[in-house]
Amino acid sequence: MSEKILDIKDLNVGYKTYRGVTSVLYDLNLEVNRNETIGVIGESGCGKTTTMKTINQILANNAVIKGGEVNFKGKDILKMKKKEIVKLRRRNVSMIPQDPTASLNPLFKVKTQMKDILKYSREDGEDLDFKEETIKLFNSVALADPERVYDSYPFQLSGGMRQRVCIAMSLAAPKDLLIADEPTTNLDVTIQNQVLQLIGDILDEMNFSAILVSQALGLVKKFVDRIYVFYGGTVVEVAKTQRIFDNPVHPYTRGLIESTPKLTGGGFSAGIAGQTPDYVNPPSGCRFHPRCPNSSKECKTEKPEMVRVEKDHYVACWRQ
Amino acid sequence: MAENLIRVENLKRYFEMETGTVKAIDDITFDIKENEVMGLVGESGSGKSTTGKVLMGIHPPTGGNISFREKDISIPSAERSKSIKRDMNMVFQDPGGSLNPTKTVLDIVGLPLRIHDMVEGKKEMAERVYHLLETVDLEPERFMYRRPNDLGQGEKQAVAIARAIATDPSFIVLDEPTSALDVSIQAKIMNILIDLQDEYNMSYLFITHDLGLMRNIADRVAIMYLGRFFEVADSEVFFETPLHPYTKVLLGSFPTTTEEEEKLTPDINARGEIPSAMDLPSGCKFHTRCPFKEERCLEKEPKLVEVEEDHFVACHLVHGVDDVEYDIEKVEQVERDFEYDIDEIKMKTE
Amino acid sequence: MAEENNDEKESFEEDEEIEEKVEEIFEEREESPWKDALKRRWYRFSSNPLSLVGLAITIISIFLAVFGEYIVPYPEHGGYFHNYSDRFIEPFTTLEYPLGTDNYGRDVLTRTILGFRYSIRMSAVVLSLVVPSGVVVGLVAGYHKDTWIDTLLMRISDIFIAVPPLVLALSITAMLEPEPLYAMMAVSLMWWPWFARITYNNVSSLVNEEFVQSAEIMGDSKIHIMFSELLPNCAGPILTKMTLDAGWVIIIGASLSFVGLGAQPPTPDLGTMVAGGSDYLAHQWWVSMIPALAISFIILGFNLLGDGIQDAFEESGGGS
Amino acid sequence: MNMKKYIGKRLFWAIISLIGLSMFIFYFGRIIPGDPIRMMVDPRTPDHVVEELQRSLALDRPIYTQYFIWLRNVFQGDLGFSIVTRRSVTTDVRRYLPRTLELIFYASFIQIVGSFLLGIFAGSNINKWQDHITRVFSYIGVSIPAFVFALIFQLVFAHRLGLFPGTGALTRGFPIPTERTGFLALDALLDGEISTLINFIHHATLPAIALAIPGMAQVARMIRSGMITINQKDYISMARGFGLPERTIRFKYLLRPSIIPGVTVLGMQIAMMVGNAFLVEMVFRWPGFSRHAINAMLSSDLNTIVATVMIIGIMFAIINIVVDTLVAYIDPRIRFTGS
Repeated sequence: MSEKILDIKDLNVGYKTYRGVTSVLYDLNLEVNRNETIGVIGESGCGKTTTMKTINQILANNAVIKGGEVNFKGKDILKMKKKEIVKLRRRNVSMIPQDPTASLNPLFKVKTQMKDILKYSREDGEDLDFKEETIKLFNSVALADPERVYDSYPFQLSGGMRQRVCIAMSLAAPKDLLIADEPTTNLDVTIQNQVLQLIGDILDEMNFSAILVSQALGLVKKFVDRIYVFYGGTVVEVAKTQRIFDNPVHPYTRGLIESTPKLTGGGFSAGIAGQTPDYVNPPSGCRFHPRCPNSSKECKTEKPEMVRVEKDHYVACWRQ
Repeated sequence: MAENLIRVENLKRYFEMETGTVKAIDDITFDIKENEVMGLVGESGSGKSTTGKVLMGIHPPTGGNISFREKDISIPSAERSKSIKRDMNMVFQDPGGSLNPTKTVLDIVGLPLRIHDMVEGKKEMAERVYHLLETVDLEPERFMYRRPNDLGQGEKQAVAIARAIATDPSFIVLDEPTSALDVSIQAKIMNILIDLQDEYNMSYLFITHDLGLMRNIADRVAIMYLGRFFEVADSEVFFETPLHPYTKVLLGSFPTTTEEEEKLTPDINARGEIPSAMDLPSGCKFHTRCPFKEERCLEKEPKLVEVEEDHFVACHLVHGVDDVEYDIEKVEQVERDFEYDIDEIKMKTE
Repeated sequence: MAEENNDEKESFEEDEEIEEKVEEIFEEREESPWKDALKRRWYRFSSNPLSLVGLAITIISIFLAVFGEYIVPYPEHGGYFHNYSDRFIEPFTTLEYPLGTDNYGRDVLTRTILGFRYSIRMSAVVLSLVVPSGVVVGLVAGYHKDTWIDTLLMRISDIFIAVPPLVLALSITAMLEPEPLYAMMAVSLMWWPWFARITYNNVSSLVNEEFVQSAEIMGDSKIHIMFSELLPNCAGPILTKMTLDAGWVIIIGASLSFVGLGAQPPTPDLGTMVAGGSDYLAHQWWVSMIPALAISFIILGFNLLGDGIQDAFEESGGGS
Repeated sequence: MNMKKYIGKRLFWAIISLIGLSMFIFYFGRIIPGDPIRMMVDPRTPDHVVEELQRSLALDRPIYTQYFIWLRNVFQGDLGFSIVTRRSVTTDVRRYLPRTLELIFYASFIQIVGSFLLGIFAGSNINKWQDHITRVFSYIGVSIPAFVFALIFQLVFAHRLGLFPGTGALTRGFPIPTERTGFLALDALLDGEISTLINFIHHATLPAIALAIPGMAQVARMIRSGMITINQKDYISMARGFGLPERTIRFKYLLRPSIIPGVTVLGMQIAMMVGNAFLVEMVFRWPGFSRHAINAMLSSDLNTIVATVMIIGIMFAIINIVVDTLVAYIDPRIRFTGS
């Protein structure tokens, strides 16, 4: 069994709000093996960003970790001391942001921000030729006119270029785990495709494991080995990529695939009734039951356990 | 043949900025028939949203003219007659931004009824709004007196649609109505839109960047790039046999979920960034990113030519060598040997 | 085409149950929308104890301003009165004069309480003149953003903002006889631009919002858009500024009286009393200090209340 | 570089506002009922003085001609005749204004340093004791008018503790430095009279602090709230995500964006200080132009009042433009796109 880079066990996270403490992540389990790329699919408000930010501990300060473990190479991140977390961020985990415009400091040139990141991410950070290293990184992310980009402010770059700068930052030093949190949601369709191809090539060339987060199943299909489907702050289904498309078991996964409009036409499915759950007082038992077409009594009372459907294919649903 | 509801001829809309002129719409011509859904697809900066806004009179056109039921509406909405304003309406992209946060759903949906005094008194207004909320699958009891920030994104957009159909208009502009919604909620909203279109036999101008959505609602589709039409065709033709390289590139970038869809998505990618509308490239505007670029693409700008029945394309390659018959093999052959790889990009980052 | 619409119209009248349902909602409506909006605002307001302190202080100040003369121990000390035998009694030494007496032997506690009326009245009069006029100017200029109306109105208001308010107030009052009414008029004359400015900033940022464009294309009248669509959205910032400015106006008023341009002795105006007492500051500090602390007490109340109102209108959503 | 255009536009509108202001204040002074001269001078003054005054104020001519005459004189450096000092207002300005400017400069220095230290001190340890203390201080600073601070300081530090002189700018016996720049501090320095300089600063400290506190509280509050909002921005959590040390994040990536709201308010607060100077100079009997202007106002000396308003208006415009340039320097987006 290849060594597990990341092993999240029964993670529970909430946020302090004026309406009380929410319960967003709810007994969430997720694993990433060495050199494996997994996809995390879920709609807005399903807890995917909260999970990713728990991994490298950049949660908002009103976040409350209620329980669970986040084991990175066997050590639980939640129990790490400050110094260890900083080392984890520099050497082991890096993140490509969802909104490149908001992720680059508007008041500093790209070169200043790159310099600091290189300085602290690399062991030999102190005596690097920062310009040369940055230009090399910019070329590896196919940035046109790297000299100009190096010397300009973020607001002078297009959305696509800003995202490539963010990718270059995450490649500043070889890492064990790369997290890409909806890296192309804020980009135009053609640019989106270019950036996705780029991330795909990086994943092939460099041997680190990665988590690719997205709202659309189709987007990550070509790049990921396994797919986790998130709903209401927990994992509802996990399987090899192709199995999710061929044999979706959980009603939410099925609903998601059916509601995605097809190029071949055929009109729209009825979609999924209801709204995303309210995390201040979330639905009891299986959080999908208010929207589930065939929910029964025990769905409303107990949280369903993960049931094995076939090799590497699990689903959290009482009706299976 | 249903007569034309809307006629647009050589429409231009420029925005004067300090740093130069932005040619948002650069001479487009099309018409929308009664009870027809016309689709406008394109990336940001293509001018698709501006076209919707110019039709609604939010911006007056810089050139060309628009007529609605033979009446000229190339004027800002303030100068348009009340009957025209009653007969047209719009649903905006951001559900949160298009509803006044301090008003209740009753006030929001009831506003057009009040403006065109189609109701007397609060009681009749409440009844009409009750009925409208039912048509968009929102239980009136729960939603009538709610405020926008207590609604989910899907519910907000449903309220916006209820407001748009309140005066029983015959034409609605839908500017990316579901791009802010999750896929599951988007399907419900699209079903509502399609049912309303049949039930009230309205015409839509449906604007989106999502080809999957377009395929399932539009009768005819036009693809826009930097203010110009590149290809206009009926929905099936547009998706089954696309001709313009840009249409193929967009199709190629579509995230497919089923096998059948794979066949429709050619493996072609555009290069580089979308140029700024301030300094448009010479000749065909797509030549800076087109994988099939040729000499003539740089000099001459291709016109929108009817290559097949009701199928217009603006591309030299497709038009063939000047007026020689269009040869489909040449385009397919070029498609196959073009392979995207990373090193090639690095070398040629001109 | 037209016939179909008529059939639908008849169906409206026939649906009796719709009418009953509408009646039902009508009765239940009276309390629901206002109640929960108010509940939410109050919850956020009261979550910060300081705001409650501010509210309490403001209520006390207004109570003293209105009923002061009925509850003070020596009402006649408010006018021409002297009793040299009780001159300069130290505060907290006798029950008869808890806060001591001034140079004419008048009870400092009485005069300070009476002083509340002048300060609060100053704020009330100035704000009631300034807020409506400033808000309307800001609203009209904001809605007609970047047109000649905007430039004209905002440039006129800039004239009064070109100089610190105290300087202009002093100069104008100096040109008139030193009368509290003139002081109030002077302060109002140059205070409305501040409200024009804050309303303009809010309205001009809202004018391109889609709900305004939607109202315009539907044919809504300009007046209705300005007053019914735009103005309610500025209620929060305007109310906050009004409360904070109530304190500011009192400072300006007290400063004018301190200089001798406000209410003339023996009227118990707080500013005038502070000025009057400053000659004896070295030894009989309380004559000047007690009214000075009273001024600060009122202003502190308005500042705490103003911050509380700002929190109440803060639209911060819950975390997820 | 449209920085020049950005500043040019601000300058243009500032001048327009000042002209508008001058018209307003000039006109207002003239339209009040009653003969302004009679109101100004005491009844016993002989008639010939009254006529001379009337001629100098050109009250017989229509208002707008009077305005242009006044404007022409101003450009020639003649601010008109002062009833209170029986001399040209220009000489009064040259004599008193430097004292006020020195005080304002000293108070601004205290305010800037104080507010930034306090703001950062509170902003970097939110909801800890440092934060609460700063909030209490800022509420006090905002609620107590400057002239009350002046009185309190005078009472406590001057009368009771005797640490600072309570009044005036220079203790008797210290030689008045030769008049070179008109600024006492500079002249003393140039004369090498260090002890005079120190005495002068000793005198100026209490009024300067009294002036600085209200503004310091406001600016500190803005910087603190700025740091809180910026701390939640994506680019800060990204910087933490890359393992940058907290020190670099706080004093580089977090500090620069968060001081912008503070700096924009700074201009306003320094201007407010110029206003408060009127009262603080009165309390400390500081021989500045503001105290002189108060006396002129009390005896409705029109020319001095108009001159005061215009001088302070110009000072305010300069402060605003300096602050705008500072903000444009800090935020490149304004430099390049003017937004």
